[in-house]
Amino acid sequence: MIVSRKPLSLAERFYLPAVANGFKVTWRHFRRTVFEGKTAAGETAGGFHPEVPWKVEPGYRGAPYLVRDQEGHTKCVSCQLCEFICPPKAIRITPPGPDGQAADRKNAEKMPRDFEINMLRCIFCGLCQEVCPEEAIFLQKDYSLSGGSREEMIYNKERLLALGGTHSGTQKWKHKLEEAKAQEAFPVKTP
Amino acid sequence: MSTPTPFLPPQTAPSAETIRVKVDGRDIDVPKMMPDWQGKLQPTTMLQACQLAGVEVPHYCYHSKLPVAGNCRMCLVEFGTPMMGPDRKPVLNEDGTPKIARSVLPYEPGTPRGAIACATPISPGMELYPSSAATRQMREAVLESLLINHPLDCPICDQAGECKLQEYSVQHGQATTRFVETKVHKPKVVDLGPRIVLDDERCVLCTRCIRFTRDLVGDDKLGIVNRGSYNTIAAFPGTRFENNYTLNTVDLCPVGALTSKDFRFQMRVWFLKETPSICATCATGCNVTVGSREEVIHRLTPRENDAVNGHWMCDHGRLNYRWVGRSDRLAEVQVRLSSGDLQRSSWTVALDRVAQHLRKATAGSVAIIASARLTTEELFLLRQIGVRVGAIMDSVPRRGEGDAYLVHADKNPNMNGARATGVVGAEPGSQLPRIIEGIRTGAIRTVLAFGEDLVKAGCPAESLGRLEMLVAGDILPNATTARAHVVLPGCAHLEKRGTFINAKGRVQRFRKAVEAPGDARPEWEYLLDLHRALGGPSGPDNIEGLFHWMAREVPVLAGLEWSRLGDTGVTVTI
Amino acid sequence: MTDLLFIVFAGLALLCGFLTVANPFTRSPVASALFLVLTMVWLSGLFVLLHAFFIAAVQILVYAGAVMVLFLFVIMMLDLREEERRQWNRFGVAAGLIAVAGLLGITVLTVVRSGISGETEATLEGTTPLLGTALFTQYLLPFEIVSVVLLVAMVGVILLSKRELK
Amino acid sequence: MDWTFLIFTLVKIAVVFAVVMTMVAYAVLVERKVSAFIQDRVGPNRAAPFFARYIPFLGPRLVRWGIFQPVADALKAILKEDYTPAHVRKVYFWIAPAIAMVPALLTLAVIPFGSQIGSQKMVIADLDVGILYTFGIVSLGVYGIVLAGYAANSKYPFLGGIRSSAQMISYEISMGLSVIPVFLLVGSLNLSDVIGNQSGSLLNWHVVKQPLAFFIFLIAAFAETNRLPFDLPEAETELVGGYHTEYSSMKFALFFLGEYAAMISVSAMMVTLFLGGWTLPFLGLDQPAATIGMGLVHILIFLMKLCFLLLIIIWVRWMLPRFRYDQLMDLGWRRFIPVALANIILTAAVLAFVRS
Repeated sequence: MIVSRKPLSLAERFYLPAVANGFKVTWRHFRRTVFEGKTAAGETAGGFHPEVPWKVEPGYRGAPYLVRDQEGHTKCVSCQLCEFICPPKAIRITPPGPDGQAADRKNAEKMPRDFEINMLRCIFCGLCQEVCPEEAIFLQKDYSLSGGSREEMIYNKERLLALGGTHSGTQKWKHKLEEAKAQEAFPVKTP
Repeated sequence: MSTPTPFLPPQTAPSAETIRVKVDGRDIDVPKMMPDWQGKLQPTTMLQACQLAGVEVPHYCYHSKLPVAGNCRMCLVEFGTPMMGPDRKPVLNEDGTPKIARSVLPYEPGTPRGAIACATPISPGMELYPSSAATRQMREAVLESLLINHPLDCPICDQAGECKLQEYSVQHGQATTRFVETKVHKPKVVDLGPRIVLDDERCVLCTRCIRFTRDLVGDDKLGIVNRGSYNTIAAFPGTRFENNYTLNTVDLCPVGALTSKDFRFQMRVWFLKETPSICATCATGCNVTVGSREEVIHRLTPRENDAVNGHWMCDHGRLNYRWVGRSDRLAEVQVRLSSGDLQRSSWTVALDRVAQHLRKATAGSVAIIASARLTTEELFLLRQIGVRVGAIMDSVPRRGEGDAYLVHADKNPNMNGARATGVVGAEPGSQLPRIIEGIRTGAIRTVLAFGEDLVKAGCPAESLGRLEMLVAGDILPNATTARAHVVLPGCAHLEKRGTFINAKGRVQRFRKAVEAPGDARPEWEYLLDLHRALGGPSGPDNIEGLFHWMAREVPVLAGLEWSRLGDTGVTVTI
Repeated sequence: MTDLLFIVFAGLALLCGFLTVANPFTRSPVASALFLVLTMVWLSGLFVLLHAFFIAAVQILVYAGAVMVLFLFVIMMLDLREEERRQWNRFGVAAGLIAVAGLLGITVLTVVRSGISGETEATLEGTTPLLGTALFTQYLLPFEIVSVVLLVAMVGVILLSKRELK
Repeated sequence: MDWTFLIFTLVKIAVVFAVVMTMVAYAVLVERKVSAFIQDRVGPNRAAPFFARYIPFLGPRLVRWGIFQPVADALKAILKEDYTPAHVRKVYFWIAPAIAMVPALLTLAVIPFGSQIGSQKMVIADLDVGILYTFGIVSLGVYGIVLAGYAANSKYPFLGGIRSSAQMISYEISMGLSVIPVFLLVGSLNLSDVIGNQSGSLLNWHVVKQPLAFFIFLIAAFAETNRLPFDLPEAETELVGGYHTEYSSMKFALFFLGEYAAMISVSAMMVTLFLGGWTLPFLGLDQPAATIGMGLVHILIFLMKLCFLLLIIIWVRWMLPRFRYDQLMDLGWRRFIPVALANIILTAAVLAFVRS
């Protein structure tokens, strides 16, 4: 359906009502701030950022970090799906390769040799968290990231794991191992 | 290779006689007989008919170049045959068309009964329903039972991204499992042989690997042990799976059970850029697909070409790619100063120096060693330069062991190209002793060595030092580049475009998969510059133009066009 | 003081004019256009020395401020590389020399024949009201003719820039 | 040469320059504060030198008002890395910021910012063609932006440069046409005469006599200074900063200062042409000052009027959204030029009628 536009009056063609309305709105806010002392931050948080820490709401998408499982092992298995999905290509995973270091928990065959996130590139979209099949990466609450150089803002695996903390999710590989051990049909080899 | 091996069955034409069948309601005439994996004519199967009709039938165990086993049941298709009356005449519908009896379970006439399309021959008037609801339901059921014991570990499985089980699960599978019992856990990370790792949990027991190594390679090492749910692929006790063709089973494996130790956990397949190319390890010239990411080559896989390598390639050629990314690659143009040191220079300076020297050189005092690892175009250009400066030319032959399948005894990928362009005579290497003698006595004062180490070819190292000018165009440093006056860094064939002519005279082109390091340029580019600097015609600037120029000049290649070579090449008579 | 300023302005105007047509450092048309702007600025300085303030201001306002901006505008839109690559054209050089020589001849001839000497004072004194009066009384016809010519040019441009005529 | 004339002129130049630069710095602060207030924020209230806290009572307030912010801004601009991208055309890239800055300052030379102190008229150069000089200089201001756009040698700056040249040329015409009626009334191009003509009564102010001309001039002034709603050459949201995308540090600051200096000079023009300059129609403030004190009061009056106009320009930036390019051109060529022309003809006709 085509909605035909309302023809503009002469005053409207010179933008006069728009100017008047604009002045009304801006004046209202100006008056409220200057004469009544009301500000957006003051109304909602009761103060301003450095003194009154900003309250991070649940669901906020801060910096993505890697998490460990309850036993302190790396959850990431280097599937590189997050690297694939990352729109600004901020994630870079170095796979372990055939003779790389084995995973630090039993039964999972691999973990990344290195896992880098370039926080300068990251746009905090959360697609890595969404795509991760292992629940190994989460957007956490850090909203204030800064560094002295570009290199410093590329977080490596150790740093991401240290910042990420522990996640209390299912331990898929551990359960599989226990299941396999219970069967005894084949000798269970743990890499 | 004169005798056909199981690898390259004779390319039999399908029979001229056709049968009319219906696929998804469309009439199609298919040949009555089609060649099987050995090239023998066999009755056409339902799967072949569907393929000819352009309808995909999912399958795991069937492979066009392997004996039919019919054990995965994934290709089940509902079908119907014309109904026969008691008088042995077809029963007709009211409109005169033959009445079709859908196949049903004999004891349960309401339930459709499928047939495995890979092993069921068609008959005249047959109707196939590869897209019907019943067919779909059969596939779902088969897939569900295949997945009963399959671990859902796609994130760590190297096959993810090119896994048939994954693909068909997406198309035909269910979102959740109904299987509530404990899965059977089978051995993981089984070391089958020097290049293969097996994960039995992921195996769907299609037996493609067993059939390949037993029936094609003739190295019967794999089998199935245990019963029922515990069926497991294994190497026979006390043996290892280690012939030269084992890695083909990794390609054959429709799931991630067999993985290559070389490529294992190296890179996810969806990141790989695939470039059609050619293996340059021997004169067979197997067609390959190069998988690379960000200028790093991660694997080679065979590319189908029934005239050269079928679906297969040897393990040795497949793993022969790491040298391309070596850190000691020649990446700088270098020119030797009067002080005797090699110094980094530019292409213009270096080529100028070579051209100036060649212009002054007298005929007969120049020798060109052109490796048969260069492309045909480069050999052609070297030949042009050689004729212009009156050089003695030859190439270095490389003989090794061949086998009855794909490995050729000639280890140069392009000796036939050298023959065609006239760089070598009928007997490659016949001029070499003369050249070496010339270098030793001082009759030859200028040597251009492209892609070959003269010291390895038999020339004493100290006599090279007496040369007025030694130009070495190579990829990796060697004794010759260490003594050269001008070092020109070149490209591996995976870093440039060009053609090879294989042992059977097939002209095959390859494309550029990765960038060359540093200053390295494709040889044909700088040889064109050098040829121009020596007074040659301005000529073409691109590989297509160069190829067409060569095709005009070289009688063997007469009439060929770059674009007509396609990805599988054209055979010429050398 | 005035003489000194005259030498400075005239010298700079000549230098910039030279750099406009034959810049030894660059052949970029943008540089040429900018030096032409500078030439005009120095020229307006000369006008000021002649007490012709109105002409001086208009010189900058119209030529430097408007016309040359449009020139620059067009030059930036063109492929400058091609211009930089262009070689000397014998015909162009000859034609240019002839044109310059002709203009120079006419100018010298006019100045000589007008009988103006260094002692002559400006008759209009350059003030705006006097200039206006002169333009609208004594020189009304040429003034109107020029404005008609400009109008015709404008109409012509509009006509030419239309893709198709209906 | 008259040495006293030279010395007094140099002193006037120095004082005007110092005052204008200070005003530029604090105009930026006002801009930030006003925008903050309009958007329910508080604006800069933290930058403080170490001694601020030792000043009783006033210290914390000065900090809260952001009085020291311009100092911090200036330090930041100077200390930032002055980066020249590899792909730019270097010579143009370096001279463009200077060219953008200079015309705005040159314009101030002919503005009578006060009556007189002693025997000195409070104007740097009392030209007979004052207004023409102003327009001539203002028209050169576009070169800075065009060159900046061209020098950057990348897409966004180039688009910004092209836009600005088209925009400034277009609005220069309506701006020039809009003031002609004023000079028809005055009968002289000298800006001191324009002020003299407005003395006596509030009704003599040209803003009352020629409201249409004032209106057009005001809007054209927005376009000439690249201020919202006509900041298409910069257009942060679509051209990521336009012509100064590739600039950093002090070079960027020069563009920034140039923009605010242009705002000040164009406001000064409006005060002179339409708001009676340094006069006020009571207490005898409309006659040239006899004492030094009165002379200073005149300068103060001028500055107050100037600040009022500056505030309007700043306020409008946070009030109206950016125009589309075709709307801008449409407004300039199809609305303001005809209206300005009609205004000229009308004024001339009325004047001819009255005088005859």
